[in-house]
Amino acid sequence: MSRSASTATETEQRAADRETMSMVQAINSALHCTMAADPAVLVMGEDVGFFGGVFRCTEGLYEKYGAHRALDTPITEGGIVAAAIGMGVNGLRPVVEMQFADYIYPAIDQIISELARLRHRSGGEFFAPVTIRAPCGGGIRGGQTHSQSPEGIFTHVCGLKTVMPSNPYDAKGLLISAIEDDDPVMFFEPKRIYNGPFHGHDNNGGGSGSWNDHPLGQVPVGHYRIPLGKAATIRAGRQVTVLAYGTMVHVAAEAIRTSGIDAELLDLRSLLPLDIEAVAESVQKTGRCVVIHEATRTSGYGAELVAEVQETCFWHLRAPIERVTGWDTPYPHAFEWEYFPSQRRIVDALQRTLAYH
Amino acid sequence: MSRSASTATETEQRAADRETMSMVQAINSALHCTMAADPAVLVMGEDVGFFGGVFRCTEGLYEKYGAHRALDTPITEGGIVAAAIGMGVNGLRPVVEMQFADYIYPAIDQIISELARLRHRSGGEFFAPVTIRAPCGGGIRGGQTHSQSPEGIFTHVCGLKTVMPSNPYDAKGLLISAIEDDDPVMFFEPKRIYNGPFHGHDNNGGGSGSWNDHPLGQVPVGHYRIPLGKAATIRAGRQVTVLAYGTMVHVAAEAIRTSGIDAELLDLRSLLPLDIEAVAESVQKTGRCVVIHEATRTSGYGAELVAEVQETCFWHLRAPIERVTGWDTPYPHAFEWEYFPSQRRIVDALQRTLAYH
Amino acid sequence: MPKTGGNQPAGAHSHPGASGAWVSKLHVPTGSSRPGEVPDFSALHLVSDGALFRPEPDCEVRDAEPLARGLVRVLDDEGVAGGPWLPELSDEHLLQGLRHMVQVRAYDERMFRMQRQGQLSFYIKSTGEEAVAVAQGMALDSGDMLFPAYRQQGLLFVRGRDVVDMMCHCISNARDNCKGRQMPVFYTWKDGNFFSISGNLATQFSQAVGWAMASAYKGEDHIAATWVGDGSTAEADVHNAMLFAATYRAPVILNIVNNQWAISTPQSFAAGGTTFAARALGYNIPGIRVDGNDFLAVHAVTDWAVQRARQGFGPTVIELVTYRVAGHSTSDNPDAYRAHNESDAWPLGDPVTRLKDYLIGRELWSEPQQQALEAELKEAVSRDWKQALSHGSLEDGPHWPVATMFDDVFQHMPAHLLRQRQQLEEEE
Amino acid sequence: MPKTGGNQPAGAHSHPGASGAWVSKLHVPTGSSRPGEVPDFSALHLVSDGALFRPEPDCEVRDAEPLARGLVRVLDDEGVAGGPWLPELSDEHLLQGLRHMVQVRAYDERMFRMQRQGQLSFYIKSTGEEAVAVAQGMALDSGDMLFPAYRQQGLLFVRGRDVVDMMCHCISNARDNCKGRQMPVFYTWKDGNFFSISGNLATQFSQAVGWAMASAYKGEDHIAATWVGDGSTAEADVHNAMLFAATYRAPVILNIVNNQWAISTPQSFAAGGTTFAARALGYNIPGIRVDGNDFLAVHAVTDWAVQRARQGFGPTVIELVTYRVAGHSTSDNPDAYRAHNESDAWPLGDPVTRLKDYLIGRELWSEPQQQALEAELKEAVSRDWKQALSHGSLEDGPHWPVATMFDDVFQHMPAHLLRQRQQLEEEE
Ligand SMILES: Cc1ncc(C[n+]2csc(CCOP(=O)(O)OP(=O)(O)O)c2C)c(N)n1
Ligand SMILES: Cc1ncc(C[n+]2csc(CCOP(=O)(O)OP(=O)(O)O)c2C)c(N)n1
Ligand SMILES: [Mg+2]
Ligand SMILES: [Mg+2]
Repeated sequence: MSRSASTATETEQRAADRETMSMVQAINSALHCTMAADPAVLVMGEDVGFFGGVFRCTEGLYEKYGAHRALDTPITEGGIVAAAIGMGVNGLRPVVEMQFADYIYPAIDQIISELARLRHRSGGEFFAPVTIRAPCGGGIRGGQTHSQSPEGIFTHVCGLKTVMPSNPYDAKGLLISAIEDDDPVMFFEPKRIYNGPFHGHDNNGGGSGSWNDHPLGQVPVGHYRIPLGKAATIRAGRQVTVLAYGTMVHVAAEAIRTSGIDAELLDLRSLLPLDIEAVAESVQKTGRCVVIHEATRTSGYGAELVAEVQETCFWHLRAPIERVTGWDTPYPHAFEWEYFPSQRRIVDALQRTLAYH
Repeated sequence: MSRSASTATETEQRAADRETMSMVQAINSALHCTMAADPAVLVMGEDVGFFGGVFRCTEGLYEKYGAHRALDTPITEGGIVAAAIGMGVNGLRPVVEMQFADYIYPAIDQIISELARLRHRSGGEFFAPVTIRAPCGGGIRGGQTHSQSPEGIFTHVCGLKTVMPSNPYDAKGLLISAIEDDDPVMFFEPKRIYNGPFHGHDNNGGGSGSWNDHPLGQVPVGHYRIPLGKAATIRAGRQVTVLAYGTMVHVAAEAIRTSGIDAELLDLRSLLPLDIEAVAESVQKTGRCVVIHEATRTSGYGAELVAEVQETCFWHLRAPIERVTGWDTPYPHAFEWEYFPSQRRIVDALQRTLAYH
Repeated sequence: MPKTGGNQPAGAHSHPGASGAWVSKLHVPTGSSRPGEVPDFSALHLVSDGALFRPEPDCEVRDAEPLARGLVRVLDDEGVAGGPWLPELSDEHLLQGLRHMVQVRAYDERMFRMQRQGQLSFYIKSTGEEAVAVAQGMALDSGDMLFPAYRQQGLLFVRGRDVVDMMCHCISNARDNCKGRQMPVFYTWKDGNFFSISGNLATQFSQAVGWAMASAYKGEDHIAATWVGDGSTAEADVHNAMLFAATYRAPVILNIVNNQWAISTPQSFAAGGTTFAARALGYNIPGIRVDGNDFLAVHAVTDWAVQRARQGFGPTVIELVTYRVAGHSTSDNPDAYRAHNESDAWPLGDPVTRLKDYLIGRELWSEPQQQALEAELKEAVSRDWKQALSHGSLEDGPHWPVATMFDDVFQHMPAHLLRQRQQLEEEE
Repeated sequence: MPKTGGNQPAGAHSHPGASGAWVSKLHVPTGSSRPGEVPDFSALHLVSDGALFRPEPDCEVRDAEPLARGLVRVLDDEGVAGGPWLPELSDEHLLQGLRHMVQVRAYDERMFRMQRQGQLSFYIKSTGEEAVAVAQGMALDSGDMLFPAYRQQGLLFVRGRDVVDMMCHCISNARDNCKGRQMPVFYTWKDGNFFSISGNLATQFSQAVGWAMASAYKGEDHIAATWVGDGSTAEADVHNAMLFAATYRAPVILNIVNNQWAISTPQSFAAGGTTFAARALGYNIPGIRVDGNDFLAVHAVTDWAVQRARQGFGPTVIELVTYRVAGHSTSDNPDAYRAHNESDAWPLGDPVTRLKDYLIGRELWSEPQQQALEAELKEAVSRDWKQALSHGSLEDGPHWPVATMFDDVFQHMPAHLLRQRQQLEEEE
C-alpha cells in the first residue's frame, strides 16, 4: 500500500520523529497532543477516565491530566453529548467517546437537533466544537450491538462532518484536525483494525496483520493534521475505481492484490465533506466503480456515493456502479463472516463490473 | 391526475360508499375503522387524547373510545415508543403519534435498537406491531423544527417499513395496512397536504387546492387496505420517469403538466419495501429519471433511489439521474420557498435530463 | 390510599372496544378542568406548610426537603409581604421589576395582535407568568448564562435587549440576528449571554449543565440558569440535566415553570402525582417550590439558588407554580381543552397586579402611575414595531440575501454547499 | 455541608493544562477503591434505620419514604432472621432458593471457564448477586413478565429453563433459539415469559412499563418486573419508565441492581449522592432499598411490591444493594480499576453463604448436604455442557443455516432481502 501524491496537500509533520503505533495508540497520541497544547480540550465518556477506555484509547490521560480532563461520566449518551455541547459553548473542546457506535442513538437528538444546527440557527453567534469518537464496525464477534456502522445516518445531517480513518497515521492526523475544527465532527473508529490491519476473515483468504509491519503504522510523535475532506489514493489503477473507508480499505486492497485486477483504491477518510474531486477524477479515468462499506446496504453511505458518481461521471461509466455492503439484517453473532463484506464478494463485484465492455 | 392499472392489485373496498375526505379526515377514518374492529388498537401520543391532536388526526377517538384508547402521554418521545413496544409485545397494536417528525429523534434509540430488531434478535419469538405516525415536511412556515423530512434515516434501518402517502385515499388504505401489519411501520404524513393538495408556492406558479376537487379525496367510508410496497403511477409518460412521494408528488405533477413534458410520474408511497419493479419498468421504458424529495440531499432517500435505478436500469439510461431535493441546510423560516423544491427546479431538472440525446 | 382507576373522566373509565371483553384497570390522569367543567385546583396543594423557613444556601439537601413539597411565598393572599423569604430589595429594583413585567405584557399583546394580522408566522405569549423570567433574570448577574425555553422573553427585557432587534427576529427581516432562519420567539443573543432557543423541548436543560461544568472547570464564578415547562420535564434531557448537575455539583439553576398546561395536556401527566420540585430530591439536589406569581418570592428563592451555586455548593431545582393564561401559542384555542376562563379561578392571582398592589400598599406607586406606565410602554412598543417594520417584513422583506441560508451550516462553506448555493443563485 | 471539590483523587483535583491558568472547581465523584487503596464502603450507609417497619402494600408513597434511604434486612450480620419483613416461606421454598443460587453459580463458573477456553465469545457472571434474580423470580408468578438486564440469569433457573437450551444459545449452535443472532447471555424465552435481553442498556425498563400498562388495559392481573444496573439508571429509559409507571400506575416492579460498579465506573457517578431507591420518590413511587444479598429480605420486599402491583396500587422501585464480585464480563480485569479483592471487604457478605448458614442454623440443612449439592450441580452442568456441544459449537457448528439470517427481519421476507439471500447463497 502506498500513498499517492494526492496527500501532498496535507500539513504533515515531516520530522523524522516517528514511532510505530497501533490505531489505539495513534488516537491516544492525538489526544495527548491536543490536551497538552490546549487546556480547553478534555475527554469525556463512559470508562474513559480512570480506566482509560474499554479499548484503551484514553489511557494515561487521567494520570497526566487528572479526573477533570479525563472525565468519567454517567451512562447516558444523551446527557454526555448535551453536557459537551454546553461545554463547547463555554469555550471548551470536549472530545466525547461513545463506548460503541451502537450506543450513539440515545444521543442522536442532541447531535442532530442541537449540535449540528446550533451555529446555523443562532445566525453564527454560537457553536460547539465537539468531537464525538465512536468505535464502529464488526469483526470482533460483537453481535448486533457491538458491530454497527451508523456513519451513513450522520452524513444525512447537515452541519456535521463525518470521518472514518483506516490506519494509525490518518487516525492521528484526522483526529487532531477534528478536535481543532470549530465544527462538530463525528469520528468513527473501525475497531477491527484498532490493533492491526485486517484483510477479511481467514476462511475468505484474508487475515490480520500488525501495524508494526505497515507503513501507515509509522506515526509522527508530535502534532500534525490531515485535512478533513481529502481522500487518499491507496493504490493507483486503471481498470476500476474502488471507493472504501475504514476496515474495508484493507479488505479491498487485499482483494485487489490477490485478484490481480488493476483497480484504483481510494480511501475516502472523510465522508462529509466528501472529496468528490478525487473520486470523480478517478472514475472518469477508469470508467468503472465499486463502492464498499460494512453498513447495511439500503440508504447507506454507499448510495450517496453511487448517486454522486453517476451524476459527476455518467458519461464515463462503462458499467453499473456496484455496491458491496453489509446485508440489510442486523449483524449476526454466528454468521459474522458471512455478513462482513469479504474479499470474495469484492472480487466478484469487481469482475462483474469488468465483464461489461 | 389519474390512477393507473398498477393499483389494480390493491384490495380496495369497491363499495360505492365514498366520502370526500381531507388527508386528516382519511387518517382519522383509518383510526376509527381499526379501533372499531380491534380492541387491541389504541392511539397514544402528545395531545392526541382529549384534544384530538394538534393536527386533529385523532379527533373523536377520545369521545368514542375513551381516555384509555385515545391515550394522552407525557412529552417524552422515547418513553412513548418504549411503552408502545411493551404494549405491542403484550398483544396490543399501538398507533403512536409523534407531534412533529422533527421530534422523533429522542425516540430513535427505541425505534432503531429495539422496535426494528426485536423480532430478529429474539429468533422470531417476540415482535411489536407498532405504527408510528409523524407529520413531516415543510411549507407551513414551521422553520427548522417543524418542517423536517427524516424518512431517509429510517429506510437505512433494517426491520422497519417506511411509508409516506400523498393523498387521502392512499393515506387511509396505507394506514390501515400499517396498523394491521405485524411489522413496525414508520408512517410519515406530509402536513402541507393535510388539508388540500399543494403544487408549490404561488410565486413559483403552484398553489393549494382542496381535496374536494381531487379524485383521490374520494375515500371509502369503510375498511380497505393498500398494500405496503406498491407504487402508484400518477401519470403515464414516455420521456422521463419521475420518482416522488408525499407533497412532492403534487408539485411534480403540476410541473409536468405545465412544462408539457411527457413524464411518467410514480408515487412511491412505500419507501421500504420499495416497489423496484414498478420503478425499473418505468425507467427501462423512458431511459431517464428524476428523483425528488424535500429532505436534505446528501444521503437522503433519493440517493438510494439513484443507486437502485442505476443498478437495475444502467443500460437503459440515456442521461444521468437527477436529484431534486431540499438543500443541505436546515429549513429556514424566511426562505421556505427557496428551500422547498419548486416546480421551476423540477422543470429545470427534467429539461436538463431531456437535453441529452 | 391510592385507588385504581379513580379520578377518571366520566365515560372514559370503562374500556369498550368491539370485543367488549376488556375493562381497563389503567389509571389515566386528569387536569384542573375540561370545557364545561368547573375549574378545580385543589389537588395542587397551594399552601406554604413546611416552606415557611429559609435554610442557609449551603445547607444539606435533606435540610431543605420540605421546601420541595410546600410553597414558598412572600406576598400573601392579601398582598402583605413577610416571612423568612422576604428579600431585601431596593425600591428602585422593585419598581424596575414592575416596569419590566408591564413591558413584557405590552410586547406580548402587540406581537400577538401582529400575528393575528399576518405579520408574524407564529407567536407565544407569557401572560400570567411574567414574574418568572423577570424576577429570576433580575436575581442573576449579567455574566451568568441563560438557557431559556420559549416563554421566558422577560429575560431579554431584564438584560436590556433592544426591542426592535427582538421584533426584527420575529419577522425574519434583514436585521434579524438569526438571519431569517428561526421561527419567531426562538431568540438568540450572545452578547446578552442568552443562549439560542431551541424548538426541541428541554434540550437546553442539560446543555446548561454542561456550560456550568465548563465554568467550574475553568475556575470561573459564572453560573448558568435554565428553564423548562412542566410538560417538558418529561423529556430525557431534564433527567440528564439533574443527574449531571448532581454528579459534578455544577453551578446551575434548573427552573421548572409549572404553568399547569402543556398545550392541551394537564401537568398531571408529567408530575406523577407529586411536585416537580420533589423530582430533585432523588438526585440529591434541593428542590424549592415557589409561588411563581409572587415577584418577591421568586426573586428570593432565585437569590438563594444563586448563592448556593456561586459558592460552589451545586445546583438547585426551582419549581415556579404559575398559570398559562393565554393559549399555548397562536396555533391553538384553549377553550377547546379547558374551561373557558379557567384562569379566573387560578388561586395565585396575576403577578403584575400583585406586585403593583404591594407597591401601592407601600406607597411607592399609585394607580395613575400604573396607567401612565402601561400607556407609555404600549406606546413604546408601537414605536419599536414601526421601526422594526422599517427593516423589512416577513412577507415582503427585505430579508437577508437568500444565499445566506448556506452560511453557518459550517464555519467554512464546503464545496457541496458552494455548489448548491450556486445552483440556487442560477435559479433566481 | 457539601464541600466543593472535596473528595477528589490525589493529583486529580487541580487542573493543570498547558496554560496552567485554570484551577478546576468541578466536583468529580470517587468510588469505594482504586487499585492499591483500602476499600471503603462507609459512604453507603448500610444501616437499617428507618427501614425496620413494613407498611401495608397499599400505603401512600410518603408512608414508605424512609424505606428508600434505609436498608431492609431480615438476616442480620450474625445470620439471625427477624424483624417486620421476615417472610413466611416454606422450608421447601427456602431450600429450593438455595439450590437455584448454587446452580446459577455452578453454571456461571462453567461458562466462564468455557469462554476462557474459547468456546464462547463472551460471558457475564452474576457471582455475588445471585439472590437478586433467584429470590425475586421466586416471588413472582409464572404469568408475570420478566424484562431482565444481562445479569439476571437466575430468573431462568427459577422459571425452569432447560440449561442445555441456555448453553446452546450461548454458543450460537443449531439449537440456539435465537438462531445464532445474539451474543452469549442475551437470552430470549417467550414460553417462560422472559423477554429478549437487549445489548442496549436500560431499554427494557420502559418497555416493561408498557407491557404492564397493556396488562391493565386488558384488565388482566399479570404484572411485569424489570431489572437494570446501577450504572444503567443514568439512561433516559429509566426516567421514562418511572414517569410512565407513575403516571398510569402501571403494575410493574422496577428493580435497580446496585452492585457498586458499572464496568470501571463507581455507582457514585449514577447515584448523585443519594440512594437509587430515593429516585423513585420524586415520581411518587415507593422506593425500597434492600440488602440484596439477603435472600429473605429480597423475597419479602418483592412480595410486597407484587401485592401492591397486583392489587392495582401501581409500581414499586426496589434498589437491591449487592456487589459484583466478578469482573464486568470476560472482557475486563477488575484489578485494573479497583482494589484487588475488594469483594472481601464487602459488608453484606455472600448471598449463598448467608442463606446456607441460616438454613443450617435452623437445622434444615448441613455443610455435607451443601457440599453434595454443589457437587451434584457442578456435575449436572458438566453433563448439560456436553449435551449442548453435541448440538454444535460456536466455531465449528452446526449452526442454523446461514441463509436464516435473513429471516425475521420482517414477518414476511420482502423482495430486496430475498435478492440478498440469493446473492449470499450464490457466493457459498
Ligand atoms: C421534543 C419535542 N416534542 C414535542 C414538541 C411539541 N411541543 C411544543 S410546546 C409543547 C408543550 C410544552 O409544554 P410545557 O413544557 O408545559 O411548556 P409551556 O408551553 O407550558 O410553557 C409541545 C408538546 C416539541 N417542541 N419538542
Ligand atoms: C446504551 C449503552 N451504553 C453503553 C453500553 C456499554 N456497557 C455495557 S455494560 C455497561 C455497564 C453497566 O453497568 P451497570 O448498569 O451497573 O450493570 P452491571 O454490569 O453492574 O450489572 C456499559 C457502560 C451499552 N451496552 N449500552
Ligand atoms: Mg406548561
Ligand atoms: Mg453495576
